Amino acid sequence: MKSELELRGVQQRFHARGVADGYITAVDDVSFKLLASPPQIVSLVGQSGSGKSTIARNVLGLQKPTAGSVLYGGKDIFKLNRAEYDAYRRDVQPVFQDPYAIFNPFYRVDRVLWKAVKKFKLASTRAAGLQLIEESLKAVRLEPENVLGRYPHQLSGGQRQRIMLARVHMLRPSFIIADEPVSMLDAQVRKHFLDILLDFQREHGMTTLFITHDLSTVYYLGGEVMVITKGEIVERGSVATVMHEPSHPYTKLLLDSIPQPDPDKRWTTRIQVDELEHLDDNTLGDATKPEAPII
Amino acid sequence: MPMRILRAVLRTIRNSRRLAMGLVILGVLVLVALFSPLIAKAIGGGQDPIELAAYDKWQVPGPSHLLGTDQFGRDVFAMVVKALAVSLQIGAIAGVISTVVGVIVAFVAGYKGGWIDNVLSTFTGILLVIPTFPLLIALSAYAKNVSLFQVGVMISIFAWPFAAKTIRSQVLSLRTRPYVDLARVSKARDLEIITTELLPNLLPFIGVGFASSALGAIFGLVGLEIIGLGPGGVIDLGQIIYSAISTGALTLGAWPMFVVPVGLLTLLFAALNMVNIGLEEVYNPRLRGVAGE
Amino acid sequence: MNDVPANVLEIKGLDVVYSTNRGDVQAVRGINLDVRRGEILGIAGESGSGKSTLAVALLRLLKAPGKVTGGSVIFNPAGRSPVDLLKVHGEELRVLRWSALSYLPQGSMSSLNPVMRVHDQFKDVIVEHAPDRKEAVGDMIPRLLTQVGLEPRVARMYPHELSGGMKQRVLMAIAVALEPDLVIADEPTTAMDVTIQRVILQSLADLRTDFGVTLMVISHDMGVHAQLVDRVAVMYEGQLVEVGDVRQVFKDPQDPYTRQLIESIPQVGRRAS
Amino acid sequence: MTADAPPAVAVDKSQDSAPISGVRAWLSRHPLAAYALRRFGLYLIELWGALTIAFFFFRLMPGDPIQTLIQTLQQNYIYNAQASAEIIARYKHEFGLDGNLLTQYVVYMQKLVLHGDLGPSLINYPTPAQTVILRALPWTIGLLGIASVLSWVLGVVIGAIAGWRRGKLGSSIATNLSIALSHVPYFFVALILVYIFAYSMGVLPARSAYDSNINPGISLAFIGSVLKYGLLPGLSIVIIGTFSWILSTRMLMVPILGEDYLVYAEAKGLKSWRILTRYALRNCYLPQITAFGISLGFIFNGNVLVEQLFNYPGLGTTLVTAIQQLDFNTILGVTDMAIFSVLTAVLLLDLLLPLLDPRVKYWK
Amino acid sequence: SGGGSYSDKPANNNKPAATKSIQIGKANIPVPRDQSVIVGQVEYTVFDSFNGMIPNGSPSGAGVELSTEPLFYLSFATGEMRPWLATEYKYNDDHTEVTFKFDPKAHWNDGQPLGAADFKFTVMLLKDRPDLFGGGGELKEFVKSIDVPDAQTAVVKMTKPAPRFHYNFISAIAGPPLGIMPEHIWKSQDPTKFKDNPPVHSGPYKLKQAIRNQKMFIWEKDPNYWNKDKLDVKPQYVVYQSTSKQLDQASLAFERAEFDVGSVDEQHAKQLRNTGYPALQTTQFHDPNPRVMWLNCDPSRGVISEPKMRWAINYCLDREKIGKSIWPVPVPAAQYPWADYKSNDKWKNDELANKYKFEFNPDKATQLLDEIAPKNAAGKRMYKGKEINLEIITPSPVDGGEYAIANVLKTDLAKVGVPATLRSLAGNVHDEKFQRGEYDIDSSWAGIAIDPEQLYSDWTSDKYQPIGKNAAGKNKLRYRNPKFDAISEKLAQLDPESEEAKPLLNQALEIYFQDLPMLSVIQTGYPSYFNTTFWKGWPTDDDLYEVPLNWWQHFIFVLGKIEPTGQKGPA
Ligand SMILES: Nc1ncnc2c1ncn2[C@@H]1O[C@H](COP(=O)(O)OP(=O)(O)OP(=O)(O)O)[C@@H](O)[C@H]1O
Ligand SMILES: Nc1ncnc2c1ncn2[C@@H]1O[C@H](COP(=O)(O)OP(=O)(O)OP(=O)(O)O)[C@@H](O)[C@H]1O
Ligand SMILES: [Mg+2]
Ligand SMILES: [Mg+2]
Ligand code: NI
Repeated sequence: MKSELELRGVQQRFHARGVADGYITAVDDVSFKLLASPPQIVSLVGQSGSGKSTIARNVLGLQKPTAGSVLYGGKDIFKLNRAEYDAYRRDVQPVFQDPYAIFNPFYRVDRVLWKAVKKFKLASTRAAGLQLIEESLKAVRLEPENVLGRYPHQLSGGQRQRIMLARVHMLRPSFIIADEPVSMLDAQVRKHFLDILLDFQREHGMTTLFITHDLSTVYYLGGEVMVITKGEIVERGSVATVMHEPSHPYTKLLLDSIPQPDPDKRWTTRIQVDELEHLDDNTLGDATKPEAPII
Repeated sequence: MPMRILRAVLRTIRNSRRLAMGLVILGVLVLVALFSPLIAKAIGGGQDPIELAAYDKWQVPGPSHLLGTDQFGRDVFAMVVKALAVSLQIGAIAGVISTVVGVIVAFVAGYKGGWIDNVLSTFTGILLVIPTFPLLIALSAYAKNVSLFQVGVMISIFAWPFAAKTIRSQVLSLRTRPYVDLARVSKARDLEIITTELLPNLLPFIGVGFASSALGAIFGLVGLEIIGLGPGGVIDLGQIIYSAISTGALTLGAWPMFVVPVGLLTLLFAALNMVNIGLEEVYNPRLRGVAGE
Repeated sequence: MNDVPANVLEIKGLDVVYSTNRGDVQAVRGINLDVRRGEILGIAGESGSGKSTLAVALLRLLKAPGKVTGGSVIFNPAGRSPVDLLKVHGEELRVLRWSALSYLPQGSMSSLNPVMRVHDQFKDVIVEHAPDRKEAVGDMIPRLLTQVGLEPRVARMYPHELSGGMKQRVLMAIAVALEPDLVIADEPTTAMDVTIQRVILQSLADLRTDFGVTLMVISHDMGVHAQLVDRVAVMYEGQLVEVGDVRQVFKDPQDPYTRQLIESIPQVGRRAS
Repeated sequence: MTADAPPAVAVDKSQDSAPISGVRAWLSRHPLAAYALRRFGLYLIELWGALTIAFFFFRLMPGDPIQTLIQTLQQNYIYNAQASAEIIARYKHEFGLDGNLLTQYVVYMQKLVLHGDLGPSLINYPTPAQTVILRALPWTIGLLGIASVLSWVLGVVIGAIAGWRRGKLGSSIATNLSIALSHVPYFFVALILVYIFAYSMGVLPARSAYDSNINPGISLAFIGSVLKYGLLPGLSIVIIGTFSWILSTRMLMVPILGEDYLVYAEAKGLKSWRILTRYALRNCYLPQITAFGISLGFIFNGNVLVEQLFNYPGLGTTLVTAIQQLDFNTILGVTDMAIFSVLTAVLLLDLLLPLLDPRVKYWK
Repeated sequence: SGGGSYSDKPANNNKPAATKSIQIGKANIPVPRDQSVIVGQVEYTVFDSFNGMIPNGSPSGAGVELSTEPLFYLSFATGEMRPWLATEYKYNDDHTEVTFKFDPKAHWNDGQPLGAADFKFTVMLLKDRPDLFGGGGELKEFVKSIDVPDAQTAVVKMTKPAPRFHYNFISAIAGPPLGIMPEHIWKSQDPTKFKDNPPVHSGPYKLKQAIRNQKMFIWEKDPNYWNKDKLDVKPQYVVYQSTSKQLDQASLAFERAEFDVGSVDEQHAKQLRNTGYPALQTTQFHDPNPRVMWLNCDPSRGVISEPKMRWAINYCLDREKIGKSIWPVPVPAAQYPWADYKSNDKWKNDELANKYKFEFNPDKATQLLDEIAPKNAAGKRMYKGKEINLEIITPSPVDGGEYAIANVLKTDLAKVGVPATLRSLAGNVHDEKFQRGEYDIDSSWAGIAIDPEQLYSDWTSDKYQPIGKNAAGKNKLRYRNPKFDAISEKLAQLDPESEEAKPLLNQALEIYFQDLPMLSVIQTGYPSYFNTTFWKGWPTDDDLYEVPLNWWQHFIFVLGKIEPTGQKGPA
């Protein structure tokens, strides 16, 4: 069975004293489905704090949702038997947001790769393992000799993030959960990175859940997109449709806020921060009023 | 893994002059302690130099007794050397036990969280505020025929909460690190995560816990001896100091009985502190290059 | 304005080196750059190209193991005689700071003292550099805050009570409190949501209009430069590869690296092939 | 003392979705009250736990206090005083030693909680232990309280400066001295001070708490005398205490120096002294306040031998005397007192902290 | 060996200048220094109560002794028995009745007369109150009734012969077992609650002040003292102060004449002497308790219950070394379990002592050991199939005298193949182990006796308790010997100095030497150190007119004999 990953009515609440009812709801009634085949790229966009990372953690089984369920191959991931659990772990792998904290500063970076080799029995001999690792590093355009044997602090952010990609390349999971993998990178490296992801989809048939707040990257990747705000998915569809005919005002705002790398296309409208903070359907109507009085 | 730790240690030492110096001093003290039986033998020249009435009492320092003799005619130099071994031993015993217990409790509490954490933290908090001195006496009066090891164990009972508290708060902050999540999705189990991901990063804190427990134990022992509940038949540095105090050695002019053990203990503290600070410097990137003076 | 030199800052042959235990890293090499009065100058370049190093060197905040090894930086504050920023020391430097040269730091999240109210963090620069205006503080702070789009009550808050965008704007208000000649802003919008980023960029543009300050804005995001600056300087491996009017640089990049940089920007409307 | 991290205010991740009652809603609307209430609850639990542990420890200690009485008596009169069954029964009851351990515990706690009664002291029979303790308490609070607060203040200030001016000679001296001396027990220093100031120079008294020519009371002469006599014991606590606070403050200070807000303050062109006091010091004294509460217990332990050395009429001397005579009720009473004081001090500091520290929402 | 001892004379001048001036320090007392004798001695805990019948009801060694008087004083220094409150005691022939005559001049320090009525009140009160300390016991056992024919005469009628009944009223050391209490004060009081503060006693001094925070008692001369003719004490005040446990401090205070009598040790005294300190006077005196080893004779303790084993231990005791190098001052070895006072010479028997000579002789010890506990193949001594290992305990702190003595024994025992553990135990932990018999050897002191039978009476089978049961006030040695029991029982009925008693005492002594339930080790030297800056005329080795110890009641006779030097105190 080529698997599928499904979120069904996932809700995640956090205990928070000092809030009116004692809880904040980070994710509310989110449902969607990721299919392993045909391989696809599904993007999840939303502003900071909208619940994107929480969904990623739910999908990865790092956090049990308060309500609803995450299903892998039709079964709740928190109720899998051993074999199913192994398959799930094998199939669903992350690329995390922060390329700095993802490495244990105590160890050399290759440990992450060797761990993957050992835990998932990718190679039977050391030599085979090394070959696999080098292959994967090359696939993400890293020179093995420049990375292997180094400590995390000796690598740049882009290099580190690519090591995570190499890990995924090696593991060939059906699903990559990539939580803002490019937010820390500059344009060139970012482009590289996105190309690698696209490559994974085409060459290795991996499905990616791509989480970001940056619509331009989403546009670059194409595929499907879901727009999330305040824990709820407010709009979904193919990138082309959503980008060209955004139906939700929030999507429109996001689109509008991308700084166009063209000095001739400067913003002509202004938005206000306090309006952003109370962003909902009512106020959003006039959030982008032209020539609104300066902040 | 051990190789890796060793390498990390070497790397660490290279990075801190203070750490290296602390380790050298510690090393010398440990060596002296290890060779103490031989040194004592050499001093005694066939006779046990710390047997009661081995020599005349209260001899001034001189060629035959480098640091003189005490009120029972024992060679003070031999006593100090032997006592150093005992003090280091008790420090090591209590340091190891309380660090191990403290680390385990801290990890269970910090990593598991929830009610386990609540219970363990409250218990730790409770033990932390009980003044240890009276309890130590009660305990050591209770255990019949205490040995050095048992005293070490007793002292550890009250030393571990301190280590546990410091380490727990570190575990709390470390366990939400992304690399822990990465380990989890790499199918690592809790125990493995604790030992391979968290533990190495806590080495400096464990070092601090170890050092303060060890120092606490060395002084706990002095306290016990002052009220006559120390382990039988051994002499430690604290006891020599105590006996210098109670016999009024200072006014007699028998300064070595006071100055030498106090000096050695101070050296020991300084070395342990240097190791601690060195470790912190090396492991806290922000302190790197900053703390060195 | 006639007697005021046209350039606020003239950087000549600036070299900065970091010494590490694996040899020296030359982070800034022989930079020559003029900052014109009243302009917004953008510094672009990929991560690690030396942008922040340049900024801290100008601000004289470079910490060991960094060291300026050569060059001069002539600063022409209005109403004062020109100084070489690299040669001033002690009290002279302290006086120059803020009233003539201020700084909008990268880490807005941690640049405000967490245990002081916003009000007090305003006040201490004023007390330090313009004691004669001490009485006016009460009026000044609300005015400055309103100007960056914040409510006056923000003055009574502690930093942790503010969102990232609000903090950044508080910093902006503090930066212009004494109407300095030059404000150096290091990555003022990195790690911010696109929507917030947009608001901040708008406010930055307003600073010039309202206070007439000269701005030097560092960012690796070409979009930011396109939206905000007048001129842009592109850095690559510590060197300046191109300086020019923002339109010229974007439309007709002279340096191959600049071209590469601009081409690799993902844009809505440009897809992976 | 090592630099303690401020108590990590754990993020509660429990996700129970129990219905919210009225009280809870009220509490979530008044977070400070909720925090205070929770903290107080914890205080009660810790107090109860510590008192209970202490009680059982001492009751499980071998040695019969009644036997101690007889021993004392024998020492006094040399001839064998026979302890009749009547004496034993009577004093067992008086000392709360009859019945099984659980009944003893219940009776003890009842008396303690309801009447603040610790039972009769053995060394001062029939004076109740609480009277003995209360008599000694002012001296200890005076000596220990002033000395530990003083050493905290000095240590934090010097430590902050040492961190601030790192690399300078004075700072190196302070740091290295602290490294060497911060764990030295108080009584070492006490001995050396006595040797210098009392023996060799003869300028300060080596024993007792005041000049017996002066009648205790609120008079200038008496207070002067108390200060003079308290100088040496106080100083020995202050010196070592200061060193350990210097060390831990400096360790806290150094990372603060790398903080962005200090760089920013420097860029603002503020005077160095102002940066130190308003930016650096303000950020590192808060964790030290928490550490201060915890350290009180340790100071108490260390103080015992100092008081003993100076024959100071405080709790430490009372404790040592009680221990030597195995005066159960007094030892337990002093222990209880120490537990109570340390816990209460920590509670007060913790309740104070949210008011001083705007950063952390303790109640979140 | 090395360069000599710390307290040696300075090498360059052989004769220290005896004129070295004294730097007088300011004693922390609230009375004029030149009118006061300051005693620096022990730690006090009780300050507001003087009722000796309740636990810690009264401080001891704090000068209460100066305000309390016995019926008779027995001076161990001179062997003299001095009638005091009573003028005489007289037994009837079968020792079932004893008559005390009181001094008609005697009165309490509140002016009320002191006599037979107070005596009767005290004895009758205690006889029926076993819940009071000093109550019950011998009084209950012996006293039937007391007649008071006149104010000065008390006739005690007894239930059975008790030739030692008057011992209860003799102050031989620190105080008599029973002190007389004033009836007019106590009769309306509850003796378990009453504090008797300020104490109504008799005696040349009255309590002026007890300062808790200074740990100090100030006693003032009673102008109306009843026995001024016989005893006129010179100091107006006697101050009892607790001194530092640190000898550094104590010896410095002594050097500055901050106290007149008390805590210095021999080493510092020697140093003072050798540096020419002019005001130190040392008076040698032996404690009535020799240091001894108690040996546990219970068979269940194994090898230690064998007399041969006890003799082997005896041969391992190097008394000479201990006396010379271990005890702080050089002291003679002890062979009898009592002090070497002249007055005790009458109990000695040199013939027996020679027959059972105590000597340090490891070879003889080895020989005896080989008989009872031969070594096994592994070189370990075995007794009844078990490896032997002795448990030595002592109440003395580590490095205290008794501990050190036991340590020497332990080392020498190890050399003949007897391993032992040595533990110093805190006060009552020690007592409990000791009284329950959970030890093999206990290194402490003998317990004092006016005559040997007083000692022997605790070693009889009827006072035996099995191991684990508390033998407080009973046979802690767990020694059982029917022959010895019979002798002791007979002795108990006899005046010890009578002719019938003599052979019995010899027989008992021989059994003691054969069985050695207790090993006397050394005589206990306790020199007294006096400062002659303010007061002169202290007892000396040459003129030991009275026991020099300041915590004995006899100290009032010293206070009656000394004279002020005229030295003025510091401003
Ligand atoms: N462990 C937690 N405990 C309490 N609240 C949490 C926790 N994790 C997340 N939250 C809250 O849930 C909400 C959603 O957080 P989440 O991290 O999913 O946002 P995000 O969309 O990933 O934001 P960003 O773009 O900044 O990464 C936030 O309000 C956050 O404060
Ligand atoms: N403290 C330091 N020690 C050694 N090298 C340093 C140090 N700080 C910076 N560098 C090096 O100097 C170079 C320039 O760094 P700088 O921080 O100026 O880059 P940047 O352009 O600001 O990059 P970013 O966009 O990531 O902020 C980099 O190669 C960096 O590795
Ligand atoms: Mg996120
Ligand atoms: Mg930068
Ligand atoms: Ni510490």
